[in-house]
Amino acid sequence: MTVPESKAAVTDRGAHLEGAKDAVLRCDELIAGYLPGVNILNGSDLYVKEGELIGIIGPNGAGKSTLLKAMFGLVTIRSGTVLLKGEDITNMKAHSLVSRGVGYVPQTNNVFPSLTIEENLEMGAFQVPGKFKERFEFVSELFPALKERRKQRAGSLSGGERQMVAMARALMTEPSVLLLDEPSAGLSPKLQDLVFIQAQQINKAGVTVIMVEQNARRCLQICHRGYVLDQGRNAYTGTGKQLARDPKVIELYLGTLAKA
Amino acid sequence: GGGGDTATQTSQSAAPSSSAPAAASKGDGVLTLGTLLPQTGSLAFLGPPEIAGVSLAVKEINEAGGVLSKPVTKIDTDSGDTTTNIASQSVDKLIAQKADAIIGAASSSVSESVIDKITGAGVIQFSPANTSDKFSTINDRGLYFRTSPPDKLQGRVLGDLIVSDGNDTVGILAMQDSYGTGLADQVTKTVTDGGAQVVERVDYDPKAPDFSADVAKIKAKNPKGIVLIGFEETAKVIAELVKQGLPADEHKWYMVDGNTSNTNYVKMPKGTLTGVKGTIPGAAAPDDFQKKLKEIDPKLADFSYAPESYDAANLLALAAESAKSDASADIAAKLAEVSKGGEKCKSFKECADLLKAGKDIDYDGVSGPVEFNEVGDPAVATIGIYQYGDSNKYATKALEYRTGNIAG
Amino acid sequence: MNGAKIAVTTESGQPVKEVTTNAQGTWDVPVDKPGKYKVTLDVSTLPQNAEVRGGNNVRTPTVYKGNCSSVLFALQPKGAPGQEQQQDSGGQTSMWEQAAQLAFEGLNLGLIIALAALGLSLIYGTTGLTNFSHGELVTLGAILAYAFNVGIGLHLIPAGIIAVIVAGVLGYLQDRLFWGWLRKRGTGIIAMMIISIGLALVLRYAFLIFFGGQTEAYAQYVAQPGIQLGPISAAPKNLVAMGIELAVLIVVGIALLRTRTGKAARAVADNPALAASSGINVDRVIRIVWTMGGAIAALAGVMLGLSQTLKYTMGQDILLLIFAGVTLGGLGTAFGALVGSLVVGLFIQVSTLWVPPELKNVGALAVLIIVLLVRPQGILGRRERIG
Amino acid sequence: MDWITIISTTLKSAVGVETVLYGVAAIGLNVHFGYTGLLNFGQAAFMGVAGYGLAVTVTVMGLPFWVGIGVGLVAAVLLALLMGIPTLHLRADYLAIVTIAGAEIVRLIFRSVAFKDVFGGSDGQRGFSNGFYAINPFEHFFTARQYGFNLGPVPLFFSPRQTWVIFVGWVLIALACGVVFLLMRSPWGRVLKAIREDEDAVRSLGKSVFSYKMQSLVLGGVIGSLGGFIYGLAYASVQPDVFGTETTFYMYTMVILGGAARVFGPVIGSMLFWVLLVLVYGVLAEAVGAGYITFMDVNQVGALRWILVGLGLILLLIFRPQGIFGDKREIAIDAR
Amino acid sequence: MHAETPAEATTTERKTAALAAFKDLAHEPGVPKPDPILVVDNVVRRFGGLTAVEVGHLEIQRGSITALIGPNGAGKTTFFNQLTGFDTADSGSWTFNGRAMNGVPAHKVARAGMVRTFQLTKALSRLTVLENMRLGAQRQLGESFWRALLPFLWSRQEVQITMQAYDLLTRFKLDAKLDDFAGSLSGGQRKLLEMARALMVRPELVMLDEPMAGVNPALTQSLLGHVKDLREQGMTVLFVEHDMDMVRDISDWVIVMAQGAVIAEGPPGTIMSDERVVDAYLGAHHDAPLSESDLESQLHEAEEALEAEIEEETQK
Ligand SMILES: Nc1ncnc2c1ncn2[C@@H]1O[C@H](COP(=O)(O)OP(=O)(O)OP(=O)(O)O)[C@@H](O)[C@H]1O
Ligand SMILES: Nc1ncnc2c1ncn2[C@@H]1O[C@H](COP(=O)(O)OP(=O)(O)OP(=O)(O)O)[C@@H](O)[C@H]1O
Ligand SMILES: [Mg+2]
Ligand SMILES: [Mg+2]
Repeated sequence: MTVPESKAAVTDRGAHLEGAKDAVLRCDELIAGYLPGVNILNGSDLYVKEGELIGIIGPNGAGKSTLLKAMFGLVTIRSGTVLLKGEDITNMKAHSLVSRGVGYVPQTNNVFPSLTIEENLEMGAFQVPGKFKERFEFVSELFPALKERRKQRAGSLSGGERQMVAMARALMTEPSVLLLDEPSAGLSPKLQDLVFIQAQQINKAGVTVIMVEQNARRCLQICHRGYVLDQGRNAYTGTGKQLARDPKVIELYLGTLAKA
Repeated sequence: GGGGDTATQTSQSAAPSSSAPAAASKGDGVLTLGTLLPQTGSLAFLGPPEIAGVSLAVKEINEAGGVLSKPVTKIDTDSGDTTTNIASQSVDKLIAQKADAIIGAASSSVSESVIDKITGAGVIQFSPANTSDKFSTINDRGLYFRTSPPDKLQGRVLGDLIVSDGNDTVGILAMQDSYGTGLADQVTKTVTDGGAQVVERVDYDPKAPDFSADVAKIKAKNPKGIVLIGFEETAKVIAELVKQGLPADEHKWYMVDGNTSNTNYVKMPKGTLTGVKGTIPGAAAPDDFQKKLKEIDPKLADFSYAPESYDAANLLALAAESAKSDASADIAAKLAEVSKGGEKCKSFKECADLLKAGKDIDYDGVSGPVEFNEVGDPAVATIGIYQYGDSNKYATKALEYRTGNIAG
Repeated sequence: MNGAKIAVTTESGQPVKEVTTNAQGTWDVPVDKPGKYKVTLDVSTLPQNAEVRGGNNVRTPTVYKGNCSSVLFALQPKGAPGQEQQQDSGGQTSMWEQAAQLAFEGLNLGLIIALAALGLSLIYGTTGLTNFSHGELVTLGAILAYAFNVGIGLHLIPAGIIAVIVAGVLGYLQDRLFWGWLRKRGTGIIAMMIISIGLALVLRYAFLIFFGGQTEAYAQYVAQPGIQLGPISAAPKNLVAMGIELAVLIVVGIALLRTRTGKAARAVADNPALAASSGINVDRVIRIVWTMGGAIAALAGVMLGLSQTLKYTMGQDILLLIFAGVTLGGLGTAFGALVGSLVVGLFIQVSTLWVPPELKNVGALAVLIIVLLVRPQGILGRRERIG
Repeated sequence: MDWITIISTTLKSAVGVETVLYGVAAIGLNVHFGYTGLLNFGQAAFMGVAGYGLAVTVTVMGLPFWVGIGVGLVAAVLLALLMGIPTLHLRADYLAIVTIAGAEIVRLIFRSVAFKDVFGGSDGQRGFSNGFYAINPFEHFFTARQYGFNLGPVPLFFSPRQTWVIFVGWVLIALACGVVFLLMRSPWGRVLKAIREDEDAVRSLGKSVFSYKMQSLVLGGVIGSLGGFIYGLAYASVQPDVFGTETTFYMYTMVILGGAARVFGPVIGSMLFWVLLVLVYGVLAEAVGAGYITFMDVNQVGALRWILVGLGLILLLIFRPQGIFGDKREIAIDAR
Repeated sequence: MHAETPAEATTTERKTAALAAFKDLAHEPGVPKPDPILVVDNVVRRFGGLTAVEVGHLEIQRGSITALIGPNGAGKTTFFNQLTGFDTADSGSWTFNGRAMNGVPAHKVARAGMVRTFQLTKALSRLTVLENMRLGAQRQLGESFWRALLPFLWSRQEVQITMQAYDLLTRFKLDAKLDDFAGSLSGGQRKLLEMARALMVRPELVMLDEPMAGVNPALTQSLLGHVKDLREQGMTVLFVEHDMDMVRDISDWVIVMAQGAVIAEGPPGTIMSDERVVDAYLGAHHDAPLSESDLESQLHEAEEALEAEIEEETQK
């Protein structure tokens, strides 16, 4: 097989340092893990500029979710730094990040099962209770199913419905940086579209978005830049387009199914 | 001692059958008393007076020159209660430290759980508080004794008192353990024989958070006389009786040695206990003795079983003195002898002097005349009947004393 | 009763003596030997209008050496209604009155359990900790109030209030210094459960050292006489206490459901990581819960001490009932704890209509088992969805 | 201070009767809780019915010792079925309260006045151990008056009766550990462990969760009942309050101290627990007795012992939350 | 492309057989199949006022791969729960292989050969990945209490099971995680384990609830080959999935659910152009597979937007 020209770059620190100069959020050489002695992240670098939409893709178990959790203070960082608008937020508690305008949608366990949908969303607006009404109207427009069921306990919702609640919960605060961990998983195609469009629109409205996706092709379609993570390290970086066309990336991470 | 064998017999038979650590049966010249009393657990409130009783006795003994011319040593251990199972460990410790006799335990069930171990090691077990009738028949190699209040006699005296006060209907609230049920059985029998009727008997769990249902059962039968058998939880029962409208001025209350207290009810409104009668074993008003105990342990508030513990230590010391040996078997053989049949004496010093003079003695203790029968139980006792006044304290002068053979 | 003839014989029928009662209706027979005797009242010598209650005019007392033995013939007016009705008249209570009284007592006990259970449920809910030292927090409240009341001499009401506040502060400190630190270290909940057993031991025996093993009562409201309310006799202190308990329970319950902090507490209970992601300060919420839990447990202790007495094991003794209440109502729901505890309290008391009081907990526990068989998720609990 | 006694009693307690009887019952609990995830808070009741089964058969019915053992075992199995059939469908935390309740009911019935003729009320029953000591080889076969050795100046001796109980106890522990070891590395044990993690997943793979839980409950109950026998035989008596919830709590402590779901965890846990208990008390009591500690009197020593034991437990679990044998990785997974 | 498995080439007979079976069927809900393995009648499940499932008649063809699609909350998972005994239906009956299965407890359903996976994964956290897999095997001798005590009775079977597990794990790219606790797997890895474990049962009918949600596309692709392989081995596959590429690629027949009821059935091509399905489910963008040019233009848009923004920024 002949390899066509590849524009996606294998990660190189120089480029990272260059690009990260005026980043809103940047991670440098993060090392983190769950079990003592086992590092899941082995020095990942990442930066995102104001108003950018970043996609992170990679195989299962690569550490994508761990990277987001580490940035968000849910996994202890063993070494490396995270800077938010120049402020060192390494290992800062999640709730203080929320007050600094960071929002996060986890991949699993992303709703409060014993709270009703409405209460779930209320928790989303915990730090800005005054805005609850307004934001609630906003997310109910996105996901009309939620408004109908506002009194239903989230624990009894279907997988997709939970995903909607999770997404809506994060949108309650109008964050300036939004971390999304597989927001489209489990959603019907129609809603997947909606999620991607929404992510794009939120982004257009000035929110910086970092999105982990297994729906990699679509993610790369809409993102400005993408990272491919493998075994806790950045394997490739580049613009979405570069990555989506890179044969190596295609073979290892994207598959050919959708094109077939 | 039980199983029908006398103490003397056992002193010979004990040695071969039990292969205890050698030291315990040989004697080392120093009388070592171990206590196995509740420092913790559900009977923890009984521990301090009992321990103080033993301490007082040991102090007096040593002031009087000790036993076999050596001071008596005392080792205190915790018996806990049955839920914690630590008594057995304490016994191990005492045996390892060559105790000649172990004073304890307070609870019949704890005693049951360790009697095999103690007597199996050839050591005397001497309980100041066990009332379960099982110990009379238990196979104890002749090494088990007790000075505990004789509930048969007390029950009889109390029952008779109730009948002669003209209570034709009687309700009994008894704590549910061998002390409570034993006394309640005896009271029931005497009262029924005397022609009155026990209309309700409630055995309650002393650990229960409240006793309202128990009292409600009594209330439903509205008896003239109410017998309260138990320990300090009686305060709760009394509060409940007052609350549910069964006060002492309308119903006659009777109490027993476990709960006839001068400290437990003082916070109640004046007159709550006016006229209430209680029975306490022992021929003397407990005042003086209590004062001496307070010198040992100023924090003492309750004095249950202190006299019995005190007597137990004294008797053991006297028996050792009389046997001229501190070996468990020798002491056991003499215990019955020093308790009866001879010149009466009331304190260790007095008795020891008599012994030195070569006289036969009969120790009469604070808890009563204590005369051991062949199974190591007290055979004779004196019961004093006391009455409460307006201040919720009983007059230290008894209304009357009744002395009798426990067996009848 | 003057002039009634009484014959005393030995057990085998040998006559000993016959006597006639004196003006007070008493008599005396000296006997020379201990043993069983037979005492017969000659019914024909009784006044016209009297008879022996129960009809039996023979008594067989046993006389022991050196003791006298009393015999009693209770008389009643002749032609008085039979034995059965006798029982009902004369101040005795009917089954229904008894049931009403017991139900009242059940509520009284149930509300105290509910208070303690609420604290336990809150802490379990937010931290997942099965806190076996909760009983000791109840005792702590009671003993603190005792210290202020008897030790310092304050009236019980201010003493109780101060005790609750102090216990709240101690609850806060407990989390701040101990449990929070453990959570930060990543100690698992099973390990924490055992740690709570250890803590229970430490606290309980510290109480034993400082408070002693005996039972005590507060300086006020001891043995307060009851007032009659219909079929129920209740001490005024019980009524006031029940009012306070109910008010606290309802206020806290509603606060949990309605207030922001309450909802946050439930959110933390569900998923602490997600709660943090939503901007909730998880540690702060847990600390509030511990403060509340400690204070409410202390209140339960004060109320228990007021209604009963104080002892260093008082909390431990009701711990099982607290757990029963919490589970019966449905784990982690505040109102569940209330309902469950009331059911437990009621059944403990009311079941004594049928079972002996020594087994009253058996009745309540059996009900608990039966309820859980019918509703495995507890009375107010909800089933989780599968899949 | 009498260090020799302290060391001797402590060392003896490490292998003594209490260690054995709690250890074996804790092995049973480990089957329930450690391996199957059944929060059984009624393990003491299994000991109780076994002890009482033996006691009542021998003393009340006058049947031979071995029949008593049989009755005790059957009683334990029956209790397992009785507790299990209704409760094994419940969620774990509910199972806990139901087993506590069941065990309390059993205990309260044992100690009730109503059944005093059968169970002996609060003092329990005694006089059923003769059959056991009649076959004591240490008394009848060998002639030594005590068994053990001197460790330097420290004597470590047991009487023939104790030796017999301890010997039988450790044989039973070895057997129980052997059975658990074999079972837990078999597919049968795998199903139990899977049930601990997620019942629904196990169901979806075609295993009858109820049946396995029941087997586990019976097995652990029967092993627990051995502890009841040892108790009854060692003390030649049974008392109802021994078989209370507290006993179960201590067994949990042992299981977790040693490491849950580890074959030897409960045994080591039990040793540790009793050594802690005895050592602390020995040192304290001697220190107070010898006047080294003056700020407290003898009445408080018992209490202080428990305080220190409690502290010991706390510290052990803080610094080794997985227990002695436990796997740190497992703990990391279920930490919230 | 090269990624297609060799199985495709050699064993297409089953596929053709399945396709043949579906060829002449009417494209309407509840249509009878020539050789149904599962027949469902009038299954209803309500939660309070909400009717989550109300399926009139439905048949699943033996030896086929059938997809079950529908909007979120349509009742697909609930439907699975009813069929597999994890929840009790309010009414209805269904037969599996001619055997009535309503009221049968979950483990018996699985033993009868009908195995399901869970949408929200149920990893047995403190068991290793390998143990998770071994657990799935059926008729294990060592699962009986008494035989478990005698290892020689079951150790050989254990070896076989382990081989089988290795095999599957390698395919599912979990072989490196063999001895790790399942609780430490990532979200996607759990999905994979869930499916692999179900396959250990060697069921006749395997019901997968969103098996590929969260799984890396490259891996999905290689797993699809495996799913097709299952059909070749004679298994029937019923799966719920929102990934239309996958549905299109492997399913022989598609069933559409909405608001608890089956609203359409048919071959993938037809169904995906069905107007109602597009309306309720697929949405506008999904009417056709993304072509190279589509991709191109979308990327273009994105790039332009980005450039515009950067420009904006620089202007500021
Ligand atoms: N236990 C329950 N209580 C109340 N409502 C429930 C319960 N379980 C499911 N539901 C509701 O039933 C509907 C069907 O749920 P189900 O999980 O079957 O949907 P689904 O088709 O699997 O959706 P998804 O594609 O999002 O997984 C949903 O609206 C859900 O909210
Ligand atoms: N709680 C945990 N404890 C221990 N290890 C974990 C934990 N969570 C994840 N891991 C390990 O960390 C690695 C990375 O996990 P992570 O969830 O970050 O992967 P991911 O890239 O998000 O994968 P996916 O696409 O499947 O979600 C995995 O190998 C997993 O085994
Ligand atoms: Mg992930
Ligand atoms: Mg679903």
